[in-house]
Amino acid sequence: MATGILNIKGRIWWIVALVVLCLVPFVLPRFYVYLLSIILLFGLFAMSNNFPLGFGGIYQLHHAVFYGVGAYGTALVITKSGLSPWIAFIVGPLIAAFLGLVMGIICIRLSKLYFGMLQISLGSLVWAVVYRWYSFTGGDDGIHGISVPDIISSYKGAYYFTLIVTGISLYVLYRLLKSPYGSVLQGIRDNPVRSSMIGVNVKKHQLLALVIAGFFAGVAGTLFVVVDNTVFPDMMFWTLSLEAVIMCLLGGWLTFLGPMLGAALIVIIRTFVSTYTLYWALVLGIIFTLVIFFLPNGVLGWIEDAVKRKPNLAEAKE
Amino acid sequence: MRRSVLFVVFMVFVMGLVWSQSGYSANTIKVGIVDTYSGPATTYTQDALDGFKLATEQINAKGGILGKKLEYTTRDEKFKPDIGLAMAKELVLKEKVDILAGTINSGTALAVSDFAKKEKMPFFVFYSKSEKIIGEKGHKYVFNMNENTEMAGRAAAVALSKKPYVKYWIAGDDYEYGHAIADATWNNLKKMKAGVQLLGQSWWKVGEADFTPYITQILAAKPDFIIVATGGSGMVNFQKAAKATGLVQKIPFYQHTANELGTLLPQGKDAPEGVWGTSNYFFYYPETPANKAFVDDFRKAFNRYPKASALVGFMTAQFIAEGYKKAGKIDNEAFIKAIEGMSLDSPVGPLAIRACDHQLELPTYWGVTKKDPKYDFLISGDIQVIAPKDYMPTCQDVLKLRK
Amino acid sequence: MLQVKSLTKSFDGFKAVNNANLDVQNGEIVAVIGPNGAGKTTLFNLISGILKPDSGQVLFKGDDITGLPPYEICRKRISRSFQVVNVFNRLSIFENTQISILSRQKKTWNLFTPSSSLAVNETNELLKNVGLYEKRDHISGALSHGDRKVLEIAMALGGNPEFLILDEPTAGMSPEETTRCIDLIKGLREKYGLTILFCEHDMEIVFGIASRIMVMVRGGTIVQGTCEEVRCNEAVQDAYLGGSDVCLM
Amino acid sequence: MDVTGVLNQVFVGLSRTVILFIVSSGLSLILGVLRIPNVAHGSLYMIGAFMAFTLSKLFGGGDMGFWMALIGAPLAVALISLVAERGIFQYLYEREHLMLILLTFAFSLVFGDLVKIVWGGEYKSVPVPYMFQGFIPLIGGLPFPLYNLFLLVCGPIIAILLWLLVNKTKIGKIARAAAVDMEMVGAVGINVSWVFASVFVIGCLLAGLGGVLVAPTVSVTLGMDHTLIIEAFLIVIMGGLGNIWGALLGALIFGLSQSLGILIWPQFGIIFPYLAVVIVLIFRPTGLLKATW
Repeated sequence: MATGILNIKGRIWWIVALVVLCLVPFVLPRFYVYLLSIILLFGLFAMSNNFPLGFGGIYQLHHAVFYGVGAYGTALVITKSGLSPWIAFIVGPLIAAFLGLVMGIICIRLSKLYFGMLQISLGSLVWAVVYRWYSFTGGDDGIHGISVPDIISSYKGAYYFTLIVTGISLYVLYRLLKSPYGSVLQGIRDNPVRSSMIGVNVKKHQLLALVIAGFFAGVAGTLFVVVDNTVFPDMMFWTLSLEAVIMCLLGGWLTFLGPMLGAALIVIIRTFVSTYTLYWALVLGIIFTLVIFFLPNGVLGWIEDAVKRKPNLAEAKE
Repeated sequence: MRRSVLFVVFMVFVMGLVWSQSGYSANTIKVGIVDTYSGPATTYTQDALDGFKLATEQINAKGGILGKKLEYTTRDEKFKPDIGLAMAKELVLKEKVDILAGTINSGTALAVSDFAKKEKMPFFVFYSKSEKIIGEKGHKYVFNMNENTEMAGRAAAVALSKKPYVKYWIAGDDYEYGHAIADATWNNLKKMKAGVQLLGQSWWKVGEADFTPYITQILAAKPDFIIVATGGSGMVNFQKAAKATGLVQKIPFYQHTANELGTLLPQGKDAPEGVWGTSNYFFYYPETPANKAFVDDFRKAFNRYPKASALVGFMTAQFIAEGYKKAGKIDNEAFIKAIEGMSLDSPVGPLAIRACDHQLELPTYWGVTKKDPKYDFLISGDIQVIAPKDYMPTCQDVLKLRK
Repeated sequence: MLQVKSLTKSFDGFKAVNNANLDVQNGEIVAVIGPNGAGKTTLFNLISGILKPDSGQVLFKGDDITGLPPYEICRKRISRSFQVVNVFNRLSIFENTQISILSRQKKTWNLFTPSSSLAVNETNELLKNVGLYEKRDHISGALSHGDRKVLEIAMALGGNPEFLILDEPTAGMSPEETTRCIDLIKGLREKYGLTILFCEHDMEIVFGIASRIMVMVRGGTIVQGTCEEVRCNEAVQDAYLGGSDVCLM
Repeated sequence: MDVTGVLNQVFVGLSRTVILFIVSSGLSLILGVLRIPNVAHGSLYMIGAFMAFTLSKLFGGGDMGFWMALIGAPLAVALISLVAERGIFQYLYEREHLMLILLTFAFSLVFGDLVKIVWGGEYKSVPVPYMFQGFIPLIGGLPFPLYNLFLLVCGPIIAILLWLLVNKTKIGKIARAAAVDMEMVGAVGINVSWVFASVFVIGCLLAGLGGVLVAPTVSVTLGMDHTLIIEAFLIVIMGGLGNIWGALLGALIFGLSQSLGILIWPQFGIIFPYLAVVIVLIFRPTGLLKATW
């Protein structure tokens, strides 16, 4: 677990990090501000994937569907209805959460790889519908030039909006993980049979995790609309889902902030390696292989192991 | 310990990446090209790039533009709009390119176009064929350097309206491009020739490998002619199936770019004869000195024949160079003003960029595939030139879409 | 308190539990014995709801609990431990036990109060009672086998059960650990007033603490009775000793 | 659509089934015995197709070229997989499934770019061998390509060979035993590591074989791995993990629902196979046939 927001020492670090992130747009050129927005929203996407994956032990293998549906929800409300974009920003994630519930109800009966595969089939159905419903979703071209409120349409505005929303989302996710519900969820990850034997309705708890994950993926999708003003069906293709899983594993799927780090690494490597070579996928592949081989718990997981932090239960003392 | 070392090396590598700056000198005009350089699209994108490269070398050999050298840098977006858009942003914001170009992917083209509009950055679209680029989503900063679906469809309709066929069937790849091409062809044909009827349609998913079921369905319906709206690798796949099932001998059909080198070259001598197609460029037609010179230069540089997209890349670089020269300074607004309505000599004769909608006015060649002893692949025979004025939508029509 | 009536469960045609009957009175310690593969663990899984029986009935305090899901059964204050250690490996001892208590307190749907402020005293007290308090912050996956077995019992107790099922509580323990564990079980029983159903291979333990014994062979109940009754029962001797005429032990 | 049309569609669905079956049976074998969800399986299929292009060109492009490709390309793919298995996978059998998915996905990225480096980005076309060019009239006189007929013959042959391999050979028996209890097999003195290597190589060889067989009917491109691998996984899951007959059944359902779905609702024909998987998994959560794990 990352340093807690709930104890004072941890809180200081969080505040320092937040202040630094707030000052970034005044120091760095526009491109890095944009890049940071992308990293933050991908990080949120990966962390929402990791909520059921790393903390719930659910094989959430097609998370991109919720991300894409959230983004499309927001985009469609903005472009097709006369409603305020601010309402769209809430509607998008809610649609994603609802989809999380529906797909969850269908998939939750299965476990592990079977769950993941059923989710992929269902997700592919959603993708296929979006991909061909030209009149409504714009088909494979997607929807472009989505207008967002002026205050968040500049790079800085979009960045601050992303930062604030991501910050709040992370705080909520963190509180969730530290709550009794979060503890139980981690118990389920480690041992579902045991969990049910201490009186936990395993499936219902997992279902809630899927809804929460769907919601925050939807939030990340909405942020993408704010930052890049476009949506397209690739956003819910299964390769993006695998990328999200990779972000989790690369950063450390048993740590809270690991997926954020994984997202940052992938975005950075992709952006900067591609300026040198067209073969950036090759470089990414080799890096993944090395990480799996030498850092099986991911980069952040490895750092935590290296620092040899005992589980911090000082907080638990009343 | 080994892990710590690896970890440190890894982090240093990542940090190094972030702080690296590729060489940027004030004395160049830099073009940022985002395109797909992996997957089936490469057949077209590589030629566009090489055409651009050839023109760049020629321009620089003649002293560059306003004393500056023309330079370009490429990014492989792997046919993913989000990556493509991020790369375009990187090119403009970090690499500080002066002009954006590229992409065969309509999704990326539209996304980048929207970004270019915001940044007031000229963007030359190479080879994506969505009519939205200069139509519905058109704006001051985007230029379309190849035909779009509406144009291709109209050109085909012009040619088909002179043929005796009445009963048509439409089939194609079920994605935006396929539907757009089919709709454009059919809607225009209906207007140009009364009495044509549509017996039915079949659509298959993009990347479909096996066309036999559809072909049998079509054969059973017995149409006079089939409009086949395939793109990318679907072109070759369908031609193979048409040959294997004998469709090509039974019912004539048309595919946009069916007679183009990109479609015919990979099939070698096995491609079916008798397929109707439209294309905007052949290396063997027109047989003018300008075309011959271009083909020779291209072959010398890259050891292969140029495809239609090579012309696009080649002319884009020319327009960029001449645009700046005419503007007399490196300024986006002046550049756009200069290039609007500009006409340049090209391998296929003079080509102009229409001022109203920024569409390059290309001639279209209608023809049918046939074998030729000179080449070990099929070429287009019976070439019929359809001039821009005969098939391009009017400025009025296009600008109406922008409302 | 607990009655099992002609319970049957088969896997792919193999009858793992075949017409098993069992009766446990309030406050008793009942042992289930039988050779390997007799279906003891399957019986426990059926009672605790992990498996659904093909036929038969399980009654708890007169209520029919047959085929209820495990979490419902647990809420009726039946807890169990497992033969193969079954704890939350990535969490600490404290967290393992706390989750169990939180679940009993129906706080698992509490989404925002930090766990660290809930049920801390109860958890600490329980850990003191089972002797794991000093190791409360250790990650349970890294504990010794004996400690994990004890942790299992602590987690079972976290549900504040009236009825405790222990599946080979001392399996794999060293002799000293075993002694400690038996003392612990006896102590806990008195402290919490538990009724206990357990199975065990070590006959010394069985005859040492069980008030009554049920013998299973090939999925079925041969006999249930006091230690003396079982000891000299012919069928039991057949099953265990190949028909020699000596009483067990 | 009349009866002949439906029948025709069925035949076509069957030839697609053959390719799907060959590839997914290899995937299933690896999943069943080694427990590796091999995402790179699709890449090997792609490499097989590209190899077929090179080999058939090398041997003159005619019948000879095709047969040489049919033998040579799968062997080349097998060699690549042997190197990968001995070099990397053999150290990772104990890892979490997720890790293996990630690792094999990393491999698919690497393979994708390597193919691009070796063969370039353009698409390639493998000619149909002369002896299978042309078509035969089916019921109702509708044409059916000879090559598809050849595929229909290949399918059962490969299924039978696989069945013999798994059930009648020593290595098959050991592999099946290892799938159930690896330690036990190791304990009786069998070199499990090499058994695993062989199974892995055989599985990958099937991927390569699928690639060669499909090559003449499509254009060989980068990215052909992406569409296939997800279908193969769904087939394996639908049929029952590790079960060869399950793979056959799954491929049948997938192939037929695809070609028959087009008849029912042409515009959304694409969704029928996925729908079939969803329905199967809702009613048979662990697949149609008995999974090995």
